[in-house]
Amino acid sequence: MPEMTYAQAIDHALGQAMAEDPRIVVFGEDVVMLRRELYVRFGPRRVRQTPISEAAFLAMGVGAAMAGLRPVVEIMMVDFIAVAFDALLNQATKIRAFSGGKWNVPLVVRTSCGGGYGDGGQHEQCLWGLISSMPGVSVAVPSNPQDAASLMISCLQSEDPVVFMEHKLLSDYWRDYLGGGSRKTVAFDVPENGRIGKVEIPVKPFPPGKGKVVRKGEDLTMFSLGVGVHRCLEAAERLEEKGIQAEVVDLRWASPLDRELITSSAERTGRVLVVDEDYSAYGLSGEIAAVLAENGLRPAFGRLGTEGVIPYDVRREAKVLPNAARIEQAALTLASV
Amino acid sequence: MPEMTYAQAIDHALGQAMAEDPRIVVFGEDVVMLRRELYVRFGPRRVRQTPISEAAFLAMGVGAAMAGLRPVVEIMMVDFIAVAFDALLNQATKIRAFSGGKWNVPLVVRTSCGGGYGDGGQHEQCLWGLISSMPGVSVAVPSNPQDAASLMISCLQSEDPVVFMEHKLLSDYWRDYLGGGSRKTVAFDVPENGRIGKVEIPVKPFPPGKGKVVRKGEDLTMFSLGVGVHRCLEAAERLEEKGIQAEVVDLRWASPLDRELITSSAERTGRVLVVDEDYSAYGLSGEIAAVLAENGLRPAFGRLGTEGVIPYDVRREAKVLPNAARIEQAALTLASV
Amino acid sequence: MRMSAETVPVEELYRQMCRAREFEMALARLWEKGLISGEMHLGIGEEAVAAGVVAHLREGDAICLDHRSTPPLVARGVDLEALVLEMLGDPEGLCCGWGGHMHLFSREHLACSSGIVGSSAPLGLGFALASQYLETGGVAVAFFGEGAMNQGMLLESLNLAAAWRLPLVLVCKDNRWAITTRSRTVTAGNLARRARSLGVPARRVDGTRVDRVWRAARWAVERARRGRGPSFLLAHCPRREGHFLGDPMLRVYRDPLGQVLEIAPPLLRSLLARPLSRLASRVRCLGQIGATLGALGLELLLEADPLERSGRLLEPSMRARVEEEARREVEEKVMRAMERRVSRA
Amino acid sequence: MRMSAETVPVEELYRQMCRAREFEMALARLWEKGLISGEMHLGIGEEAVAAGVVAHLREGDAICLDHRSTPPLVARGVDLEALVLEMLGDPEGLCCGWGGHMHLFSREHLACSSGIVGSSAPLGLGFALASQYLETGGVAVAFFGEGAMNQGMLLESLNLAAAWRLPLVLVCKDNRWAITTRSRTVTAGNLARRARSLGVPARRVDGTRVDRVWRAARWAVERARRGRGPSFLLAHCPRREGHFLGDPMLRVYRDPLGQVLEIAPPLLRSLLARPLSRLASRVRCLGQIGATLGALGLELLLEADPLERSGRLLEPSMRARVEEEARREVEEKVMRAMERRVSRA
Ligand SMILES: Cc1ncc(C[n+]2csc(CCOP(=O)(O)OP(=O)(O)O)c2C)c(N)n1
Ligand SMILES: Cc1ncc(C[n+]2csc(CCOP(=O)(O)OP(=O)(O)O)c2C)c(N)n1
Ligand SMILES: [Mg+2]
Ligand SMILES: [Mg+2]
Repeated sequence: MPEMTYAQAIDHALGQAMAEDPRIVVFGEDVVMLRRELYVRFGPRRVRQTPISEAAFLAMGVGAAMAGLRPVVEIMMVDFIAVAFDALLNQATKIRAFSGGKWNVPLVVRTSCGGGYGDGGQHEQCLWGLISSMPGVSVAVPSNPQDAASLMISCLQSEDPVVFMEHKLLSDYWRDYLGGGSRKTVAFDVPENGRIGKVEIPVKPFPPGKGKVVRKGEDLTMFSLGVGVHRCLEAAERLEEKGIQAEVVDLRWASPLDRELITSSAERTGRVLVVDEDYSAYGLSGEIAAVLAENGLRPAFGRLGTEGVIPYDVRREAKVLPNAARIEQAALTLASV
Repeated sequence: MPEMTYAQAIDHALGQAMAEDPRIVVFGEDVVMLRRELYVRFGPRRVRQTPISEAAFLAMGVGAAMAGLRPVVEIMMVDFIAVAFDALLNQATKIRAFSGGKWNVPLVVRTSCGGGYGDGGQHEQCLWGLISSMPGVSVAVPSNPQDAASLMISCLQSEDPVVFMEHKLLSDYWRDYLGGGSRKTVAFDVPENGRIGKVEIPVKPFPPGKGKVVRKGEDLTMFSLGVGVHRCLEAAERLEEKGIQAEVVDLRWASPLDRELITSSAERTGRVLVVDEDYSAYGLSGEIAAVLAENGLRPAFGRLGTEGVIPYDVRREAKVLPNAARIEQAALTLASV
Repeated sequence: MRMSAETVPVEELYRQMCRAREFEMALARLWEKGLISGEMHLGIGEEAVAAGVVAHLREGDAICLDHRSTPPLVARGVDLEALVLEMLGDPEGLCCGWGGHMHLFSREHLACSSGIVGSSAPLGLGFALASQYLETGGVAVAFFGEGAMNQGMLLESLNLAAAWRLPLVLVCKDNRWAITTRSRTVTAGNLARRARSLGVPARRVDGTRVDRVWRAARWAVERARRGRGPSFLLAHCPRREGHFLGDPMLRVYRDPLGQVLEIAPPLLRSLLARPLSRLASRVRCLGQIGATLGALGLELLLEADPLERSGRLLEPSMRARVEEEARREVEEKVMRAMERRVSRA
Repeated sequence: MRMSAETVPVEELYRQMCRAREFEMALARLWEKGLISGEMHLGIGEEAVAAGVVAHLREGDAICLDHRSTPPLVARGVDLEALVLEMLGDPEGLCCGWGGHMHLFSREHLACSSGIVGSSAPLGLGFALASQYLETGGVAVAFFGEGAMNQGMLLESLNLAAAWRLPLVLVCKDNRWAITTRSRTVTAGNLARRARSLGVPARRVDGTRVDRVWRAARWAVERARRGRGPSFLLAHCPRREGHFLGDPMLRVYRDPLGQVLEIAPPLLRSLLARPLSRLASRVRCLGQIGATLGALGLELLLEADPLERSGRLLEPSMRARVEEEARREVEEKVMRAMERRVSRA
């Protein structure tokens, strides 16, 4: 099992799949440079650079998928999907139903998300809640290299639209591009196990919608995604020192949610804390609360998310995004219930 | 108190406000005909027809609001907001924060929503959940003429972006346009008290984010919005015959939610049923569940929403959208807990 | 590029036009009876454009349609019974009753549609890309109205099709109206030039003359098939049944008294709303509304019916035969569909 | 329309250019020191465009900016200390540390910006609409890059501005690049013609010559002020500091060895990935990447610095004085901002 960075793992999985399946094509802005290794390996027909026309080229992905290709369409940052939202909301996710189940759209939207590097509120959003509120789309949010590789394969095998979200803080080239790498004067709070790790080769898919218990515990369960998982693990360590055993669940998919894992873990620990880098309201924490409640579970419940616009100032940003200290605090409050 | 239809009430309130405040301008597609009474009264400078360029003209609304106007921008159906989503997600709702609180965007987005007339899955969505998942925007969803008029005034007085959603099934001209009025051969299931009613004049605003108990009961609470409120009331009548006293809450605003009313009513009845014409997942029902849970309330909980794409076939459509029979059934199940 | 008239398959083209017309008139009747729900947009007036373009397509070619999708689907050979049943919301319909008239999909014909104005063009890019990539020699055709030419994703698509040299034919059906809006009042410049400036060669054509449409489309489709990239056809055609069935503006002509009694009183109230300032301006606005209605009425009177104009290309007896055959075929199919529906209900 | 050179306020224009340049160089140093976070896009190379356009604005005029917003803000007279403090994320910054370099807002100057490519144009429509409606005689200016000219909302905005005759000046800063993409490879047709076809009169101008920009902008702003509607300026200018600070493509030139050692091995692996088919094609792709880097390098070498070119319009001693004054002013402001920051930290 070779060691790879998070970004290498994704492109490795993509390369593996492209070598096997000639229907896979990749397009988006700047992909010749961003995916230069795939470009050199697979050529200009399969890795193609677009104009800054997200609305047109995301819908082009929908059409191409209907026509039999397996497009991987890159939206550089998930924030920008707003200009192309129609392709997801009214086309990609509707066509299986509209055609009476006769036509499907195997489209992978690859995008980056998340903050922690000081870009401010228009470039650091997560939006997995917003996207998951549409029926008909799956949303994968890997938190480490192995998951990133395997979830990419899962996405490429999906017969329906999926959004694959790469967390910028875990991806070396994004950290580098977005104001990091060329200077030694900034340091980001990058979770080591998210940044780099062993990846099994050949990469195998993980089942869609399945999360994973990444830390066992009896006193409360933390549910999270992406970088949040690492923040939870950090908090769990601290809580352990205080005699609290926190379970940490990496949901891996914002949609479909792993209802079984959510209910079974919550039932066991009796306390639930949702840690969500995305906006709190109308999001992951709400959906988890509803899943618990409609299954008749009544754990103590708390949630930590991003409230409102993410500030530019890195000091305030660090306080606004869920961090280990805030998680610890929230968990202590919950544990005392 | 004159009697008005739902649509008359909205335009009456808008006309009242336009007469008082010259900063209010209205634009969107076909507004010369759709708002012809306002057009004749206030002229072509204040009621202006746009090209089919939602992305540009919704963002134009943002700029105009920043420049001191009070634009009411019409997006014909909320489904179409997908092509203009950036103006909401990355501009309107961000600018107060981005400017350090120094600049605000008093923008009213007026749009229609909802189904029940057989137009199918791309034109009957509600999407109040999706929109409420963005911080920084309020969402008003009136269920009757008085509320429609008063909430329109509240929206026009807001210093920040609001989305005003007019339910098509309650609006006579929409019912007429969308395949109804000119033929006597179709009948829609239109709630009478939503369609027409008395309106206090001059119209006064209702406080933002405040819902209303529209029917008292002790056995369970139904929370809903728009047409759903009437479906709940219908179900509540039937439940009464079976000895169950259902409370019905018209939330009026999808955002901000009336947390106080939600918690106080749920605490009293101990059973909660969310009835939501919008998609179930990652929506209103989840947010309510989270509000309850984080307040330490553990009522029995159920939800009824739209699962997946709305079918074209009116018979299936009627089953998919929450109706009195489904609500009654769900309430009975809850009541037996 | 000009070819002699003989090569135009006029009979076949006219047959497709008649089939589309008969079919949509049947739909209108079903709609009036309340058997079809929702907004029903007919393509009556667009038959020559549909027939003239679709005639050049072969297996593996794709069509992406807007809210007036019936005529191209009929011309493309989609089963009429399945279409009727779909309109009725029947589980045996083309889309099992899930799509309805704004969302008709036939995978077998690579035909899709969408009610979001402008979206047919970027969806067409996708089919064109697949043809280019798989080297099938296939082309994609996107149909849309002149109102859609102001929708961003459509403008983006013109550029992208040109930049990538995609085999896409963009067909703009210019009926001058977008619902109640006269498109020229909100559209700057001219649409053919607009397409050219985005790198797409363009031709204008009289969309009521099927022979002309056919020739222009041959140019466009052949270009695409030979790998020479996208092209744009601007076809003028009338909007004979208003925006949708039951169009309130059309009703003013068809039921003047009823409509005026309904529309006029509130307008009068507006005219006289207090404070009674700016009366002159108000009168002007009222006049504007009248002028818009007037323009619509005038066009209804003056604009040619493509069936009339294109029918003249055939000699009368043949024309009558073609019309009769189309009428019978459609009648039969609709009848059979209704029977299937009833027998299962 | 041509005016004699004397009327161009060259000294003032050059002063604004120098202020912008000095200011951004100071920002670059702060960024290198790690005091400014995130992606920092400088407008170095765009100073003549900023100065030449903004010089025509007066109170009540609005500017809508993209991700390279500093030069126009400096030229517009926004307080430099507040700007520095904002970049540092300070509560006393222009936006209290909430906006940062991609989201700079000054209500007092009716200045806004956005990091979403293309959004400055439709925001500009709104300010222009307000001016038109309130009859203030104000105009709005939207700045954006040539890459943004493929974004749907911007194309829509051109049409809408023309259709409504809004007092909007659209300034396209054509630096030929969009991040790592050579814009001409993804853009069809020509941009001035594109604007014209959407109803907006257009002029091209050498964006390194502030006098020419000033003249073209006078035409555009005057048109708008007189109610004659929108106009489009296509100003060519160089991108001297790459896409953003620390641009990896630029680093190839500035630190060739380090970068090649980092980039080359994985590319080599791709070149030789099994199965080893299509080697020739792979070599060609590698060459393509090299060619893109080469084009960037060549432009860096060959393209004129607008300060160089515009500075020649002044006589040397005056030029030196202006430069010195700008340098001092900026140095002082930055210093004072740093002191304020430190004293409160
Ligand atoms: C994005 C979007 N905006 C608005 C609408 C509402 N709408 C439906 S058809 C139509 C007019 C379209 O005009 P045109 O493209 O000229 O087609 P026509 O109806 O004239 O055939 C409009 C505005 C829509 N369906 N989608
Ligand atoms: C809608 C959107 N898509 C993509 C991006 C990412 N992005 C930021 S700047 C940029 C290039 C813009 O090119 P251009 O408009 O020419 O401006 P320049 O950077 O050359 O000044 C891109 C693609 C974005 N910010 N917004
Ligand atoms: Mg039209
Ligand atoms: Mg550029």
